[in-house]
Amino acid sequence: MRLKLINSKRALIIYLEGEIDHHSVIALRENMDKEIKRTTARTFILDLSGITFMDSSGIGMIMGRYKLISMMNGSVIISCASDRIGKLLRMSGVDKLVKMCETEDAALNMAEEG
Amino acid sequence: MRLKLINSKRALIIYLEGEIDHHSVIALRENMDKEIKRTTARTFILDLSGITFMDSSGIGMIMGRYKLISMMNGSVIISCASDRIGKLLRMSGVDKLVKMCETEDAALNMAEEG
Amino acid sequence: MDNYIKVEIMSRSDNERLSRSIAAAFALSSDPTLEEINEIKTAVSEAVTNAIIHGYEDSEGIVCMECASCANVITIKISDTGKGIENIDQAMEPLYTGKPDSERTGLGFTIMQTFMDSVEVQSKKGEGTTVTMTKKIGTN
Amino acid sequence: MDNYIKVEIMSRSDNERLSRSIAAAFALSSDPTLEEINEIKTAVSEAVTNAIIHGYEDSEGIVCMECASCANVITIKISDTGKGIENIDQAMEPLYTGKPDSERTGLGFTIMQTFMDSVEVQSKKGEGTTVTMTKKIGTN
Ligand SMILES: Nc1ncnc2c1ncn2[C@@H]1O[C@H](COP(=O)(O)OP(=O)(O)O)[C@@H](O)[C@H]1O
Ligand SMILES: Nc1ncnc2c1ncn2[C@@H]1O[C@H](COP(=O)(O)OP(=O)(O)O)[C@@H](O)[C@H]1O
Repeated sequence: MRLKLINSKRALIIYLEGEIDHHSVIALRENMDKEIKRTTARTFILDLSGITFMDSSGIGMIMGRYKLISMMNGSVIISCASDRIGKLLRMSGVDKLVKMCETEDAALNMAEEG
Repeated sequence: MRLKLINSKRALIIYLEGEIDHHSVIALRENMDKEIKRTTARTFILDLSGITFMDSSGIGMIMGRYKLISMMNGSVIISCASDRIGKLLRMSGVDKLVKMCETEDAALNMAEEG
Repeated sequence: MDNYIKVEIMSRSDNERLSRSIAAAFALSSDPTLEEINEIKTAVSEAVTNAIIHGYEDSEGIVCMECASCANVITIKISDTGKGIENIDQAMEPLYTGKPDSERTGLGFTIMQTFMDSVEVQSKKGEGTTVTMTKKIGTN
Repeated sequence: MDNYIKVEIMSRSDNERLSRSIAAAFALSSDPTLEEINEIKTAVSEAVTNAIIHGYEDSEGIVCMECASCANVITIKISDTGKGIENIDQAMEPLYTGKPDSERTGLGFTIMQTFMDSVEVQSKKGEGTTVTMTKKIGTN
Protein backbone atom coordinates (compact mmCIF):
# COMPACT_ATOMS: atom_id res chain seq x y z
CA MET A 1 0.00 0.00 0.00
CA ARG A 2 1.28 3.46 -0.98
CA LEU A 3 -0.47 6.74 -0.31
CA LYS A 4 -0.62 10.13 -2.05
CA LEU A 5 -2.45 13.05 -0.47
CA ILE A 6 -3.69 15.70 -2.91
CA ASN A 7 -4.22 18.55 -0.48
CA SER A 8 -5.86 20.92 -2.96
CA LYS A 9 -8.66 18.40 -3.45
CA ARG A 10 -8.71 16.88 0.01
CA ALA A 11 -8.24 13.56 -1.77
CA LEU A 12 -6.16 10.60 -0.63
CA ILE A 13 -5.05 8.18 -3.33
CA ILE A 14 -4.50 4.69 -1.91
CA TYR A 15 -2.49 2.50 -4.28
CA LEU A 16 -3.23 -1.16 -3.54
CA GLU A 17 -0.63 -3.69 -4.63
CA GLY A 18 -0.08 -7.43 -5.03
CA GLU A 19 -2.56 -10.21 -4.30
CA ILE A 20 -5.68 -9.54 -2.24
CA ASP A 21 -7.24 -12.55 -0.58
CA HIS A 22 -8.61 -13.48 2.84
CA HIS A 23 -5.04 -13.76 4.14
CA SER A 24 -3.52 -10.52 2.88
CA VAL A 25 -6.69 -8.54 3.57
CA ILE A 26 -6.19 -8.79 7.32
CA ALA A 27 -3.13 -6.54 7.50
CA LEU A 28 -4.32 -4.38 4.62
CA ARG A 29 -7.62 -3.58 6.34
CA GLU A 30 -5.83 -2.53 9.50
CA ASN A 31 -3.40 -0.26 7.66
CA MET A 32 -6.13 1.34 5.58
CA ASP A 33 -8.40 2.00 8.54
CA LYS A 34 -5.59 3.71 10.42
CA GLU A 35 -4.93 6.04 7.46
CA ILE A 36 -8.62 6.68 6.78
CA LYS A 37 -9.17 7.71 10.39
CA ARG A 38 -6.24 10.08 10.67
CA THR A 39 -6.25 11.83 7.29
CA THR A 40 -7.85 15.18 6.51
CA ALA A 41 -8.98 13.89 3.13
CA ARG A 42 -12.69 13.53 2.28
CA THR A 43 -12.38 11.68 -1.00
CA PHE A 44 -10.63 8.33 -1.10
CA ILE A 45 -9.40 7.05 -4.44
CA LEU A 46 -8.60 3.33 -4.41
CA ASP A 47 -6.15 2.76 -7.26
CA LEU A 48 -6.28 -0.94 -8.17
CA SER A 49 -3.73 -0.87 -11.01
CA GLY A 50 -1.15 -2.73 -8.91
CA ILE A 51 -3.46 -5.60 -7.96
CA THR A 52 -2.32 -8.90 -9.52
CA PHE A 53 -5.02 -11.07 -7.93
CA MET A 54 -8.26 -10.45 -6.08
CA ASP A 55 -11.09 -12.67 -4.90
CA SER A 56 -14.30 -12.01 -2.94
CA SER A 57 -12.31 -11.18 0.20
CA GLY A 58 -11.11 -8.10 -1.68
CA ILE A 59 -14.69 -7.16 -2.53
CA GLY A 60 -15.63 -7.51 1.14
CA MET A 61 -12.69 -5.33 2.11
CA ILE A 62 -13.69 -2.59 -0.37
CA MET A 63 -17.31 -2.70 0.82
CA GLY A 64 -16.13 -2.47 4.43
CA ARG A 65 -13.99 0.59 3.67
CA TYR A 66 -16.93 2.13 1.77
CA LYS A 67 -19.11 1.77 4.88
CA LEU A 68 -16.47 3.25 7.19
CA ILE A 69 -15.77 6.18 4.87
CA SER A 70 -19.50 6.87 4.31
CA MET A 71 -20.02 6.94 8.06
CA MET A 72 -17.36 9.64 8.20
CA ASN A 73 -19.14 11.53 5.38
CA GLY A 74 -16.35 10.82 2.93
CA SER A 75 -16.68 9.37 -0.55
CA VAL A 76 -14.90 6.57 -2.40
CA ILE A 77 -13.78 6.33 -6.02
CA ILE A 78 -12.25 3.19 -7.52
CA SER A 79 -9.77 3.76 -10.30
CA CYS A 80 -7.81 1.54 -12.72
CA ALA A 81 -9.61 -1.76 -12.07
CA SER A 82 -8.66 -4.49 -14.55
CA ASP A 83 -11.39 -6.19 -16.63
CA ARG A 84 -11.54 -9.17 -14.28
CA ILE A 85 -11.72 -7.06 -11.13
CA GLY A 86 -14.29 -4.84 -12.83
CA LYS A 87 -16.38 -7.97 -13.39
CA LEU A 88 -16.15 -8.87 -9.69
CA LEU A 89 -17.12 -5.34 -8.68
CA ARG A 90 -20.19 -5.45 -10.94
CA MET A 91 -21.17 -8.94 -9.73
CA SER A 92 -21.17 -7.72 -6.18
CA GLY A 93 -22.98 -4.45 -6.87
CA VAL A 94 -20.04 -2.38 -5.56
CA ASP A 95 -20.28 -0.40 -8.80
CA LYS A 96 -23.72 0.83 -7.64
CA LEU A 97 -22.30 2.24 -4.39
CA VAL A 98 -18.98 3.59 -5.52
CA LYS A 99 -17.92 5.68 -8.52
CA MET A 100 -15.58 3.91 -10.88
CA CYS A 101 -12.97 5.57 -13.13
CA GLU A 102 -10.56 4.25 -15.68
CA THR A 103 -7.74 6.68 -14.88
CA GLU A 104 -6.37 8.53 -11.90
CA ASP A 105 -6.96 11.89 -13.62
CA ALA A 106 -10.62 11.10 -14.13
CA ALA A 107 -10.86 10.14 -10.46
CA LEU A 108 -9.24 13.42 -9.38
CA ASN A 109 -11.61 15.41 -11.59
CA MET A 110 -14.49 13.69 -9.88
CA ALA A 111 -13.02 14.47 -6.49
CA GLU A 112 -13.04 18.16 -7.40
CA GLU A 113 -16.64 18.10 -8.51
CA GLY A 114 -17.90 16.07 -5.56
CA MET B 1 15.25 -23.80 -30.29
CA ARG B 2 16.27 -21.22 -32.91
CA LEU B 3 19.14 -21.55 -35.35
CA LYS B 4 21.51 -19.11 -37.07
CA LEU B 5 23.99 -20.33 -39.67
CA ILE B 6 27.09 -18.13 -40.10
CA ASN B 7 28.23 -19.39 -43.51
CA SER B 8 31.52 -17.47 -43.57
CA LYS B 9 32.63 -19.34 -40.49
CA ARG B 10 30.83 -22.62 -41.08
CA ALA B 11 29.31 -22.08 -37.66
CA LEU B 12 25.79 -22.91 -36.53
CA ILE B 13 24.49 -21.02 -33.51
CA ILE B 14 21.83 -23.03 -31.66
CA TYR B 15 19.81 -20.87 -29.28
CA LEU B 16 18.33 -23.06 -26.55
CA GLU B 17 15.27 -21.72 -24.76
CA GLY B 18 13.05 -22.40 -21.74
CA GLU B 19 13.41 -25.16 -19.19
CA ILE B 20 15.65 -28.16 -19.88
CA ASP B 21 14.87 -31.30 -17.90
CA HIS B 22 14.46 -35.01 -18.59
CA HIS B 23 11.04 -34.31 -20.13
CA SER B 24 11.85 -31.43 -22.47
CA VAL B 25 15.20 -32.92 -23.45
CA ILE B 26 13.53 -35.73 -25.39
CA ALA B 27 12.15 -33.55 -28.19
CA LEU B 28 15.08 -31.16 -28.02
CA ARG B 29 17.64 -33.94 -28.58
CA GLU B 30 15.76 -35.17 -31.62
CA ASN B 31 15.53 -31.69 -33.17
CA MET B 32 19.17 -30.91 -32.51
CA ASP B 33 20.44 -34.20 -33.93
CA LYS B 34 18.47 -33.66 -37.14
CA GLU B 35 20.03 -30.22 -37.60
CA ILE B 36 23.52 -31.35 -36.64
CA LYS B 37 23.42 -34.14 -39.19
CA ARG B 38 22.17 -32.07 -42.10
CA THR B 39 24.08 -28.82 -41.67
CA THR B 40 27.32 -27.90 -43.47
CA ALA B 41 28.60 -26.23 -40.29
CA ARG B 42 31.65 -27.57 -38.46
CA THR B 43 31.46 -25.43 -35.33
CA PHE B 44 28.36 -25.59 -33.14
CA ILE B 45 27.74 -22.74 -30.74
CA LEU B 46 25.20 -23.62 -28.04
CA ASP B 47 23.81 -20.31 -26.81
CA LEU B 48 22.31 -20.89 -23.36
CA SER B 49 21.17 -17.31 -22.68
CA GLY B 50 17.48 -18.28 -23.07
CA ILE B 51 17.60 -21.18 -20.62
CA THR B 52 15.47 -20.47 -17.53
CA PHE B 53 16.06 -23.83 -15.84
CA MET B 54 18.43 -26.75 -16.34
CA ASP B 55 19.22 -29.88 -14.35
CA SER B 56 21.54 -32.84 -14.95
CA SER B 57 19.40 -34.03 -17.87
CA GLY B 58 20.58 -30.90 -19.69
CA ILE B 59 24.21 -31.73 -18.90
CA GLY B 60 23.67 -35.24 -20.29
CA MET B 61 22.10 -33.77 -23.40
CA ILE B 62 25.05 -31.41 -23.96
CA MET B 63 27.56 -34.23 -23.42
CA GLY B 64 25.63 -36.42 -25.87
CA ARG B 65 25.69 -33.68 -28.54
CA TYR B 66 29.41 -33.16 -27.87
CA LYS B 67 30.04 -36.85 -28.58
CA LEU B 68 27.99 -36.84 -31.77
CA ILE B 69 29.60 -33.66 -33.09
CA SER B 70 33.13 -34.88 -32.20
CA MET B 71 32.48 -38.12 -34.09
CA MET B 72 31.64 -35.97 -37.11
CA ASN B 73 34.87 -33.98 -36.57
CA GLY B 74 33.02 -30.87 -35.55
CA SER B 75 33.60 -28.77 -32.45
CA VAL B 76 31.30 -27.34 -29.79
CA ILE B 77 31.39 -23.98 -28.01
CA ILE B 78 29.03 -23.07 -25.19
CA SER B 79 28.13 -19.40 -24.90
CA CYS B 80 26.19 -17.25 -22.46
CA ALA B 81 25.75 -19.79 -19.65
CA SER B 82 24.35 -18.24 -16.45
CA ASP B 83 26.30 -18.56 -13.19
CA ARG B 84 24.21 -21.50 -12.02
CA ILE B 85 24.46 -23.37 -15.31
CA GLY B 86 28.21 -22.61 -15.40
CA LYS B 87 28.43 -24.29 -11.99
CA LEU B 88 26.66 -27.40 -13.30
CA LEU B 89 28.94 -27.52 -16.34
CA ARG B 90 32.05 -27.34 -14.14
CA MET B 91 30.69 -29.96 -11.71
CA SER B 92 30.24 -32.38 -14.57
CA GLY B 93 33.57 -31.65 -16.27
CA VAL B 94 31.86 -30.49 -19.47
CA ASP B 95 34.05 -27.38 -19.26
CA LYS B 96 37.08 -29.65 -19.82
CA LEU B 97 35.67 -31.01 -23.08
CA VAL B 98 34.02 -27.96 -24.54
CA LYS B 99 35.15 -24.34 -24.95
CA MET B 100 33.08 -21.88 -22.97
CA CYS B 101 32.53 -18.20 -23.89
CA GLU B 102 30.68 -15.39 -22.22
CA THR B 103 29.40 -13.78 -25.40
CA GLU B 104 28.32 -14.82 -28.87
CA ASP B 105 31.03 -12.62 -30.45
CA ALA B 106 33.73 -14.36 -28.45
CA ALA B 107 32.32 -17.71 -29.56
CA LEU B 108 32.35 -16.64 -33.21
CA ASN B 109 35.95 -15.42 -32.93
CA MET B 110 36.90 -18.84 -31.62
CA ALA B 111 35.06 -20.51 -34.48
CA GLU B 112 37.20 -18.55 -36.94
CA GLU B 113 40.43 -19.55 -35.26
CA GLY B 114 39.57 -23.22 -34.83
CA MET C 1 -7.43 -39.45 -17.41
CA ASP C 2 -4.53 -37.42 -18.64
CA ASN C 3 -2.99 -36.17 -15.44
CA TYR C 4 -3.78 -36.02 -11.76
CA ILE C 5 -2.37 -34.61 -8.54
CA LYS C 6 -3.55 -34.67 -4.97
CA VAL C 7 -2.37 -32.05 -2.50
CA GLU C 8 -2.91 -31.92 1.24
CA ILE C 9 -2.46 -28.46 2.69
CA MET C 10 -2.63 -27.15 6.23
CA SER C 11 -5.61 -24.86 6.82
CA ARG C 12 -3.59 -21.66 7.24
CA SER C 13 -4.72 -18.52 5.49
CA ASP C 14 -1.31 -18.03 3.83
CA ASN C 15 -1.86 -21.34 2.07
CA GLU C 16 -4.73 -19.86 0.04
CA ARG C 17 -2.10 -18.39 -2.24
CA LEU C 18 -0.12 -21.64 -2.35
CA SER C 19 -3.22 -23.63 -3.35
CA ARG C 20 -4.13 -21.38 -6.22
CA SER C 21 -0.50 -21.34 -7.43
CA ILE C 22 -0.51 -25.14 -7.46
CA ALA C 23 -3.82 -25.29 -9.35
CA ALA C 24 -2.45 -22.77 -11.86
CA ALA C 25 0.77 -24.78 -12.30
CA PHE C 26 -1.30 -27.93 -12.86
CA ALA C 27 -3.57 -26.20 -15.39
CA LEU C 28 -0.58 -24.86 -17.37
CA SER C 29 -0.07 -28.12 -19.26
CA SER C 30 -3.58 -27.78 -20.74
CA ASP C 31 -2.34 -24.59 -22.42
CA PRO C 32 -4.93 -22.18 -20.99
CA THR C 33 -5.20 -18.47 -21.70
CA LEU C 34 -4.08 -16.05 -18.99
CA GLU C 35 -7.77 -15.27 -18.45
CA GLU C 36 -8.62 -18.95 -17.91
CA ILE C 37 -5.73 -19.33 -15.45
CA ASN C 38 -6.96 -16.33 -13.50
CA GLU C 39 -10.51 -17.65 -13.40
CA ILE C 40 -9.27 -20.99 -12.06
CA LYS C 41 -7.11 -19.23 -9.46
CA THR C 42 -10.05 -17.14 -8.29
CA ALA C 43 -12.42 -20.12 -8.00
CA VAL C 44 -9.79 -22.17 -6.10
CA SER C 45 -9.11 -19.24 -3.79
CA GLU C 46 -12.82 -19.00 -2.93
CA ALA C 47 -13.20 -22.72 -2.22
CA VAL C 48 -9.99 -23.01 -0.17
CA THR C 49 -10.81 -19.86 1.81
CA ASN C 50 -14.24 -21.34 2.59
CA ALA C 51 -12.68 -24.59 3.82
CA ILE C 52 -10.34 -22.62 6.10
CA ILE C 53 -12.74 -20.06 7.55
CA HIS C 54 -16.14 -21.81 7.38
CA GLY C 55 -15.14 -25.50 7.42
CA TYR C 56 -12.42 -25.36 10.06
CA GLU C 57 -13.37 -21.94 11.49
CA ASP C 58 -9.69 -21.00 11.55
CA SER C 59 -8.71 -24.03 13.63
CA GLU C 60 -6.18 -26.60 12.40
CA GLY C 61 -7.19 -29.03 9.72
CA ILE C 62 -6.18 -30.38 6.34
CA VAL C 63 -7.59 -29.04 3.09
CA CYS C 64 -7.33 -31.54 0.27
CA MET C 65 -7.14 -30.41 -3.36
CA GLU C 66 -7.29 -32.87 -6.23
CA CYS C 67 -6.73 -31.70 -9.81
CA ALA C 68 -7.36 -33.89 -12.82
CA SER C 69 -7.21 -33.19 -16.52
CA CYS C 70 -8.92 -35.23 -19.20
CA ALA C 71 -8.66 -33.99 -22.78
CA ASN C 72 -9.29 -30.24 -22.34
CA VAL C 73 -11.41 -30.45 -19.19
CA ILE C 74 -9.89 -29.66 -15.82
CA THR C 75 -11.61 -30.93 -12.69
CA ILE C 76 -10.68 -29.51 -9.29
CA LYS C 77 -12.02 -31.01 -6.09
CA ILE C 78 -11.48 -29.19 -2.80
CA SER C 79 -12.50 -30.89 0.42
CA ASP C 80 -12.33 -30.39 4.14
CA THR C 81 -13.41 -32.52 7.09
CA GLY C 82 -14.71 -29.50 8.96
CA LYS C 83 -18.13 -28.58 10.22
CA GLY C 84 -20.06 -29.08 7.01
CA ILE C 85 -23.00 -27.17 5.53
CA GLU C 86 -26.52 -27.78 6.80
CA ASN C 87 -28.46 -26.17 3.97
CA ILE C 88 -26.49 -26.33 0.73
CA ASP C 89 -29.13 -24.55 -1.39
CA GLN C 90 -29.16 -21.61 0.97
CA ALA C 91 -25.35 -21.53 1.18
CA MET C 92 -25.12 -21.29 -2.59
CA GLU C 93 -27.56 -18.39 -2.87
CA PRO C 94 -25.83 -15.20 -4.04
CA LEU C 95 -25.11 -12.87 -1.11
CA TYR C 96 -25.92 -15.48 1.55
CA THR C 97 -23.16 -15.70 4.14
CA GLY C 98 -23.08 -17.58 7.41
CA LYS C 99 -20.78 -14.91 8.80
CA PRO C 100 -22.69 -11.62 8.35
CA ASP C 101 -20.64 -9.89 11.06
CA SER C 102 -17.34 -10.34 9.24
CA GLU C 103 -16.64 -8.73 5.88
CA ARG C 104 -17.70 -11.83 3.92
CA THR C 105 -19.77 -11.00 0.84
CA GLY C 106 -21.66 -14.24 0.33
CA LEU C 107 -20.35 -14.29 -3.24
CA GLY C 108 -17.87 -17.18 -3.04
CA PHE C 109 -20.10 -19.80 -4.64
CA THR C 110 -21.42 -17.30 -7.19
CA ILE C 111 -17.86 -16.50 -8.27
CA MET C 112 -16.99 -20.20 -8.55
CA GLN C 113 -20.10 -20.71 -10.72
CA THR C 114 -19.29 -17.69 -12.90
CA PHE C 115 -15.66 -18.62 -13.51
CA MET C 116 -15.99 -22.40 -13.83
CA ASP C 117 -18.32 -24.46 -16.06
CA SER C 118 -19.82 -26.53 -13.25
CA VAL C 119 -19.76 -26.44 -9.44
CA GLU C 120 -21.07 -29.28 -7.31
CA VAL C 121 -21.20 -29.21 -3.51
CA GLN C 122 -21.45 -32.26 -1.27
CA SER C 123 -21.58 -31.71 2.45
CA LYS C 124 -22.74 -33.30 5.66
CA LYS C 125 -23.05 -31.49 8.97
CA GLY C 126 -20.17 -32.40 11.24
CA GLU C 127 -18.35 -34.37 8.56
CA GLY C 128 -17.11 -31.87 6.03
CA THR C 129 -17.57 -30.42 2.57
CA THR C 130 -16.38 -31.28 -0.92
CA VAL C 131 -16.63 -28.79 -3.79
CA THR C 132 -16.06 -30.21 -7.29
CA MET C 133 -15.56 -27.78 -10.14
CA THR C 134 -14.87 -28.36 -13.82
CA LYS C 135 -13.70 -26.05 -16.56
CA LYS C 136 -13.22 -26.66 -20.25
CA ILE C 137 -10.03 -25.01 -21.49
CA GLY C 138 -9.88 -23.32 -24.89
CA THR C 139 -13.50 -22.34 -25.41
CA ASN C 140 -13.28 -18.57 -25.31
CA MET D 1 6.39 -27.09 12.40
CA ASP D 2 5.45 -23.95 10.57
CA ASN D 3 3.88 -25.27 7.42
CA TYR D 4 3.48 -28.54 5.57
CA ILE D 5 2.09 -29.89 2.31
CA LYS D 6 1.92 -33.35 0.83
CA VAL D 7 1.57 -33.82 -2.92
CA GLU D 8 0.93 -37.01 -4.86
CA ILE D 9 1.91 -36.77 -8.49
CA MET D 10 1.64 -39.23 -11.37
CA SER D 11 5.04 -40.45 -12.58
CA ARG D 12 4.90 -38.66 -15.94
CA SER D 13 7.94 -36.81 -17.16
CA ASP D 14 5.97 -33.59 -17.70
CA ASN D 15 5.25 -33.59 -13.97
CA GLU D 16 8.93 -32.95 -13.21
CA ARG D 17 8.25 -29.31 -13.96
CA LEU D 18 5.03 -29.30 -11.92
CA SER D 19 6.82 -30.77 -8.88
CA ARG D 20 9.56 -28.19 -8.87
CA SER D 21 7.02 -25.37 -9.35
CA ILE D 22 5.10 -26.62 -6.33
CA ALA D 23 8.26 -26.88 -4.21
CA ALA D 24 9.20 -23.34 -5.27
CA ALA D 25 5.72 -22.02 -4.43
CA PHE D 26 5.94 -23.69 -1.01
CA ALA D 27 9.42 -22.27 -0.35
CA LEU D 28 8.29 -18.72 -1.27
CA SER D 29 6.80 -18.07 2.17
CA SER D 30 10.25 -18.57 3.74
CA ASP D 31 11.39 -15.53 1.75
CA PRO D 32 14.27 -17.18 -0.15
CA THR D 33 16.59 -15.51 -2.63
CA LEU D 34 16.10 -16.26 -6.33
CA GLU D 35 19.30 -18.31 -6.12
CA GLU D 36 17.95 -20.41 -3.25
CA ILE D 37 14.69 -21.01 -5.12
CA ASN D 38 16.63 -22.18 -8.16
CA GLU D 39 18.77 -24.52 -6.09
CA ILE D 40 15.66 -26.07 -4.52
CA LYS D 41 14.04 -26.43 -7.95
CA THR D 42 17.12 -28.17 -9.34
CA ALA D 43 17.40 -30.60 -6.41
CA VAL D 44 13.68 -31.45 -6.60
CA SER D 45 13.92 -31.95 -10.34
CA GLU D 46 16.78 -34.46 -9.86
CA ALA D 47 14.95 -36.45 -7.19
CA VAL D 48 11.61 -36.53 -9.02
CA THR D 49 13.27 -37.47 -12.31
CA ASN D 50 15.04 -40.33 -10.52
CA ALA D 51 11.76 -41.60 -9.07
CA ILE D 52 10.19 -41.55 -12.55
CA ILE D 53 13.00 -43.07 -14.62
CA HIS D 54 14.88 -45.24 -12.12
CA GLY D 55 12.18 -46.01 -9.52
CA TYR D 56 9.27 -46.66 -11.86
CA GLU D 57 11.35 -47.15 -15.04
CA ASP D 58 8.84 -44.98 -16.93
CA SER D 59 5.88 -47.16 -15.93
CA GLU D 60 2.91 -45.73 -14.01
CA GLY D 61 3.30 -44.94 -10.34
CA ILE D 62 2.81 -42.20 -7.78
CA VAL D 63 5.61 -39.90 -6.69
CA CYS D 64 4.98 -38.38 -3.29
CA MET D 65 6.51 -35.03 -2.32
CA GLU D 66 6.24 -33.65 1.20
CA CYS D 67 7.47 -30.16 2.00
CA ALA D 68 7.78 -28.83 5.52
CA SER D 69 9.13 -25.57 6.89
CA CYS D 70 10.28 -25.01 10.44
CA ALA D 71 11.79 -21.64 11.28
CA ASN D 72 14.08 -21.03 8.27
CA VAL D 73 14.73 -24.69 7.41
CA ILE D 74 12.88 -26.31 4.52
CA THR D 75 12.65 -30.11 4.40
CA ILE D 76 11.61 -31.84 1.19
CA LYS D 77 10.94 -35.56 1.08
CA ILE D 78 10.44 -37.28 -2.27
CA SER D 79 9.43 -40.92 -2.33
CA ASP D 80 8.42 -43.63 -4.75
CA THR D 81 7.31 -47.22 -4.31
CA GLY D 82 9.33 -48.37 -7.30
CA LYS D 83 12.16 -50.80 -7.69
CA GLY D 84 14.44 -49.42 -4.96
CA ILE D 85 18.25 -49.11 -4.80
CA GLU D 86 20.39 -52.13 -3.94
CA ASN D 87 23.61 -50.30 -3.14
CA ILE D 88 22.93 -46.79 -1.89
CA ASP D 89 26.61 -45.85 -1.36
CA GLN D 90 27.42 -46.76 -4.94
CA ALA D 91 24.32 -44.95 -6.27
CA MET D 92 25.39 -41.76 -4.51
CA GLU D 93 28.93 -41.79 -5.93
CA PRO D 94 29.51 -38.93 -8.37
CA LEU D 95 29.24 -40.11 -11.99
CA TYR D 96 27.74 -43.49 -11.07
CA THR D 97 24.65 -44.23 -13.11
CA GLY D 98 22.63 -47.41 -13.37
CA LYS D 99 21.72 -46.43 -16.94
CA PRO D 100 25.07 -45.95 -18.72
CA ASP D 101 23.49 -46.45 -22.14
CA SER D 102 21.16 -43.49 -21.82
CA GLU D 103 22.42 -39.93 -21.52
CA ARG D 104 22.28 -39.96 -17.71
CA THR D 105 25.29 -38.30 -16.11
CA GLY D 106 25.35 -39.96 -12.69
CA LEU D 107 25.32 -36.47 -11.17
CA GLY D 108 21.81 -36.34 -9.74
CA PHE D 109 22.74 -37.07 -6.12
CA THR D 110 25.85 -34.88 -6.36
CA ILE D 111 23.73 -31.95 -7.50
CA MET D 112 21.22 -32.54 -4.68
CA GLN D 113 24.13 -32.56 -2.19
CA THR D 114 25.67 -29.41 -3.67
CA PHE D 115 22.46 -27.40 -3.71
CA MET D 116 20.90 -28.57 -0.44
CA ASP D 117 22.39 -28.70 3.08
CA SER D 118 21.68 -32.39 3.68
CA VAL D 119 20.52 -35.33 1.58
CA GLU D 120 19.49 -38.64 3.08
CA VAL D 121 18.48 -41.68 1.06
CA GLN D 122 16.44 -44.61 2.36
CA SER D 123 15.70 -47.44 -0.01
CA LYS D 124 14.87 -51.11 -0.12
CA LYS D 125 15.04 -53.27 -3.21
CA GLY D 126 11.56 -53.94 -4.55
CA GLU D 127 9.91 -51.52 -2.12
CA GLY D 128 10.95 -48.04 -3.13
CA THR D 129 13.09 -45.05 -2.32
CA THR D 130 12.76 -41.97 -0.14
CA VAL D 131 15.10 -38.99 -0.51
CA THR D 132 14.97 -36.42 2.30
CA MET D 133 16.68 -33.07 1.74
CA THR D 134 16.95 -30.01 3.94
CA LYS D 135 18.00 -26.46 3.22
CA LYS D 136 18.42 -23.50 5.52
CA ILE D 137 17.09 -20.34 3.90
CA GLY D 138 18.85 -17.03 4.31
CA THR D 139 22.41 -18.14 4.91
CA ASN D 140 24.14 -16.84 1.80
N1 LIG E 1 -16.29 -25.56 3.27
C1 LIG E 1 -17.35 -25.06 3.96
N2 LIG E 1 -17.65 -25.54 5.19
C2 LIG E 1 -18.70 -25.05 5.89
N3 LIG E 1 -19.52 -24.07 5.44
C3 LIG E 1 -19.28 -23.54 4.22
C4 LIG E 1 -18.19 -24.02 3.42
N4 LIG E 1 -18.21 -23.33 2.25
C5 LIG E 1 -19.26 -22.47 2.33
N5 LIG E 1 -19.91 -22.59 3.51
C6 LIG E 1 -21.11 -21.85 3.96
O1 LIG E 1 -21.72 -21.24 2.82
C7 LIG E 1 -21.79 -19.83 3.00
C8 LIG E 1 -21.69 -19.11 1.67
O2 LIG E 1 -20.40 -19.26 1.12
P1 LIG E 1 -19.85 -18.21 0.06
O3 LIG E 1 -20.83 -18.07 -1.06
O4 LIG E 1 -18.47 -18.64 -0.34
O5 LIG E 1 -19.81 -16.82 0.83
P2 LIG E 1 -18.88 -16.28 2.02
O6 LIG E 1 -17.63 -17.09 2.10
O7 LIG E 1 -18.61 -14.87 1.63
O8 LIG E 1 -19.70 -16.38 3.27
C9 LIG E 1 -20.67 -19.51 3.97
O9 LIG E 1 -20.87 -18.29 4.63
C10 LIG E 1 -20.75 -20.71 4.91
O10 LIG E 1 -21.77 -20.56 5.84
N1 LIG F 1 14.37 -43.33 -6.93
C1 LIG F 1 15.25 -44.24 -7.36
N2 LIG F 1 14.88 -45.54 -7.55
C2 LIG F 1 15.76 -46.46 -8.00
N3 LIG F 1 17.05 -46.19 -8.28
C3 LIG F 1 17.49 -44.93 -8.12
C4 LIG F 1 16.63 -43.89 -7.65
N4 LIG F 1 17.34 -42.76 -7.58
C5 LIG F 1 18.59 -43.06 -7.98
N5 LIG F 1 18.70 -44.37 -8.30
C6 LIG F 1 19.91 -45.07 -8.77
O1 LIG F 1 21.03 -44.27 -8.47
C7 LIG F 1 21.76 -43.96 -9.65
C8 LIG F 1 22.46 -42.65 -9.54
O2 LIG F 1 21.51 -41.60 -9.52
P1 LIG F 1 21.92 -40.13 -9.95
O3 LIG F 1 23.12 -39.71 -9.18
O4 LIG F 1 20.73 -39.27 -9.83
O5 LIG F 1 22.37 -40.26 -11.48
P2 LIG F 1 21.54 -40.54 -12.82
O6 LIG F 1 20.08 -40.25 -12.61
O7 LIG F 1 22.14 -39.62 -13.81
O8 LIG F 1 21.77 -41.99 -13.16
C9 LIG F 1 20.75 -44.08 -10.76
O9 LIG F 1 21.34 -44.30 -12.01
C10 LIG F 1 19.90 -45.26 -10.28
O10 LIG F 1 20.53 -46.48 -10.60
